[in-house]
Amino acid sequence: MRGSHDLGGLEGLGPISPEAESCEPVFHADWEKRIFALTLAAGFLGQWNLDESRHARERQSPDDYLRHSYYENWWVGLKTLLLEKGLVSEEEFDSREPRFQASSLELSALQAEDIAGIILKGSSVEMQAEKAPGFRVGDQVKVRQDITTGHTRIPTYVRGRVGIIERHHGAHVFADRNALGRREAEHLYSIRFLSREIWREEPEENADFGVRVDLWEPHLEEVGGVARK
Amino acid sequence: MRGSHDLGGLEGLGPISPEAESCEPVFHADWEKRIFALTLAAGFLGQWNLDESRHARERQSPDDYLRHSYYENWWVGLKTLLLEKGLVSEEEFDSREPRFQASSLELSALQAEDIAGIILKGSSVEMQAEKAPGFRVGDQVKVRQDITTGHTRIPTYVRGRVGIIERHHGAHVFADRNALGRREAEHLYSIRFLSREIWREEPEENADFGVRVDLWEPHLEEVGGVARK
Amino acid sequence: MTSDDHHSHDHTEPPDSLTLKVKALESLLVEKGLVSEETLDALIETYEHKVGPRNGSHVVAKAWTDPEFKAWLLKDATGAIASLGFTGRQGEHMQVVENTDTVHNLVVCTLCSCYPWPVLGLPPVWYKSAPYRARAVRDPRGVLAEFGTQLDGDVRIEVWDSTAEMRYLVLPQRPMGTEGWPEEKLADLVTRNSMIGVEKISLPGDDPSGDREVL
Amino acid sequence: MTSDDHHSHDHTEPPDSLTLKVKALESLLVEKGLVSEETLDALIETYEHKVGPRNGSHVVAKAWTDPEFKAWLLKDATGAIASLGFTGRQGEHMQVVENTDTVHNLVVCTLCSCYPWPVLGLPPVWYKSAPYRARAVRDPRGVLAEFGTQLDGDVRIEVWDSTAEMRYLVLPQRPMGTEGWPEEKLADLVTRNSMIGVEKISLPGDDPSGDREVL
Repeated sequence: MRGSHDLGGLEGLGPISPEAESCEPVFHADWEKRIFALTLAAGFLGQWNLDESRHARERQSPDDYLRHSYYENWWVGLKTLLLEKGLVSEEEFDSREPRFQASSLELSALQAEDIAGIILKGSSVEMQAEKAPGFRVGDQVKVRQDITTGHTRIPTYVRGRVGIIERHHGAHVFADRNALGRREAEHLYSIRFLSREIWREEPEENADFGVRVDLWEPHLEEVGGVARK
Repeated sequence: MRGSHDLGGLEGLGPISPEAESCEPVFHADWEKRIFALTLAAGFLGQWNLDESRHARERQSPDDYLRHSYYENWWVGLKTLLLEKGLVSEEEFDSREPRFQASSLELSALQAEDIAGIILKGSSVEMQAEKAPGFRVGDQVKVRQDITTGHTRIPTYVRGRVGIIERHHGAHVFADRNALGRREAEHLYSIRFLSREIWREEPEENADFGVRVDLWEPHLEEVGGVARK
Repeated sequence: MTSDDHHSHDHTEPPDSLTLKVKALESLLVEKGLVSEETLDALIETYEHKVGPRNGSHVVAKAWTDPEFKAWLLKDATGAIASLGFTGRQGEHMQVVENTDTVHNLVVCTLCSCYPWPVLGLPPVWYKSAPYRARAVRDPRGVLAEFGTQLDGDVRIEVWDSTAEMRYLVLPQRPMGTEGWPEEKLADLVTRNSMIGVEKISLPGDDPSGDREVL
Repeated sequence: MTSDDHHSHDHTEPPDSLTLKVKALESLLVEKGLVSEETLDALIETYEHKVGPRNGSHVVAKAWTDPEFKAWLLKDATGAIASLGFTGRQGEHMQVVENTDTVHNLVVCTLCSCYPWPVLGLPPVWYKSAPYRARAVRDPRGVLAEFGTQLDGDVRIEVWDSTAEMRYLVLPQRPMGTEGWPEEKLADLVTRNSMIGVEKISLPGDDPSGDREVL
């Protein structure tokens, strides 16, 4: 999809203005804490995955996405998913009163004692791929230009660019299809691009830099042709 | 530049919700009329051209651009140019009192009696080009991927795409350089792209469509190579 | 998106402070001799009342009734339109694109709001809006549907994105059942939206959904 | 841009109504048995106080003092970091990238806010902000300058955009003058920002502008 979350190289945004590391709190308001924890806890219900969660934030109106603070965007994503997955109804949101119970959904809430075993353990997204990797370290690859309507992890700024595969990460869950609820493995690569290849401007002396992006095999094609399969 | 004015294909924006043609007024508020007229009249002073004016609107923060109404963006552009070109000082904006006179700038205001002769006559941007056109009608061309920091009239959605030249419009003022105050001629072409080439999705039956974009010769390269010169 | 998070994109009410700021700037520029009130008023009067889609309607009606003019219009729109007295800013380089039984044209400016002022006046809010600019080049059939316009499956859409100083005017199809109508009566039928390409022209009394062009 | 048109991007104060809405949703989800208050509190406690950049500092200090661990870390960061007990969400697949005299690494997530939680905790506001995400891949030297970080002309910047589930931790250069320091004392030197790559590590009392790494 083309959305305003895809920020690499966007201009006019002004200074970063970081808070000093020594003074910055983890959360800046109580509501941020609650949205953070609600999102994590609701995610545990297993009704959506991380890529669906990202897509739910990205799908909102581009000006809302840019105007909102970080946790406001989490709020939009959480609310969208709760509604779409039928965990909360519009009526419940409006009335703030429960109308149907989760028991009918056969879901159970994350318990505090599960945090160490679940959240602090994490869960790998590495999978067994049926196919052998189509590219090797050292291969030149070109990023596909396809702009599908769904979630994708190809940033616009590397589309059509040629880079070199530096590492094969193994096969990981393919985000673009995972966002559609399809858990499929694809080979994942770290690809290095030169800044002059991306931005096509002659760098000032010594000012060229490298950019690494992780992309899955369906994002890539051989230079001058289609992907090796 | 990568800015949020470059809207082709952006998703999540919701419905168009047009007002009915029979009911819609030309302006929706008095302040819109004044910004419109001020922008036209100030443009006549000759301190900037139309591409500089477009760039002044595009250079603002992407979320401001999307959040603002149309004439609010004109306001931002007008104010930016008045300040940058030294016609109005920050001090004058703040105090709302004139501090220096335009006579020192040797400028003269557009007069009402000039409207017919100037605004309603228009001024051509066609120029004599020194070089012969590098492409011919029927040529396949690829849109360059260069993302320079300045104003450009290449929409992101056709970057790297291949289309066919359908018409040579002659040589026109090249917008990308005109925005830098350099009035130079380049050959201008109408290029037709197929929707499946742009969006790389298989269209539903009969749903393919054509998109025409006008681009200047420096925007284009031969398919598989550099531009013919 | 959930309904209560979606703010209005109506966008016609600025902060009150902007109204005041615009007034202050106008006074400042007048005092500095850079603009004149009389000129500002005349510019507004020109584009609010004098230059508008009625001009385009005349161009279309003449093309429908005068084959020579139509041929000229399709070959050299700038010259043909100027011959009717319609010239000026944002209309210096015109091209007219003709709708037929197999092709439907749609005009947009994805980068800003380019629009043929001398024949259509200033663009409507929707033409300048982000949703129209974003979707016209991605999903033109969906855009047309929002205007109640249905095309037959074998009609190909051609979208014209005004990225340079060329300005595009759609020559809509003349409705059947208007044989022998005088030019002035035909001009009354021509809507602004049909000359942008989001609608087709129907006779009064026709199905306003536009899914049939004539009865 | 002109100053008074630029609205604040501070972005930490939502409309009051959102605070109320979040509370209402929390009550609703608790009543429906989908979340528990105790769990929410424990999650917040975990990421506010237990999991933070101190973990990463230990990883870095150990790598500085234990060559075998460093070799393991650069080869298999996930395993090496897990051996210190730092595992969990957003850290399942780790890669450590080492700064040297000729290479400086910088981590960003242009598409959202991917960040190695088990070693750095939750990301700071600036890391998640649009300006950082937009500029890190376009003008990394300008970004570093905003953090007061100057690199020698012959140091090449390598930017890591976290577009998949790989998470990146920068191994900063150990400051000179710290020979023989115990691991714990070294860990105190390691800042969060140095492990993202926007700063270098200097000894206390050094020039904080960072344009020389040590005196």
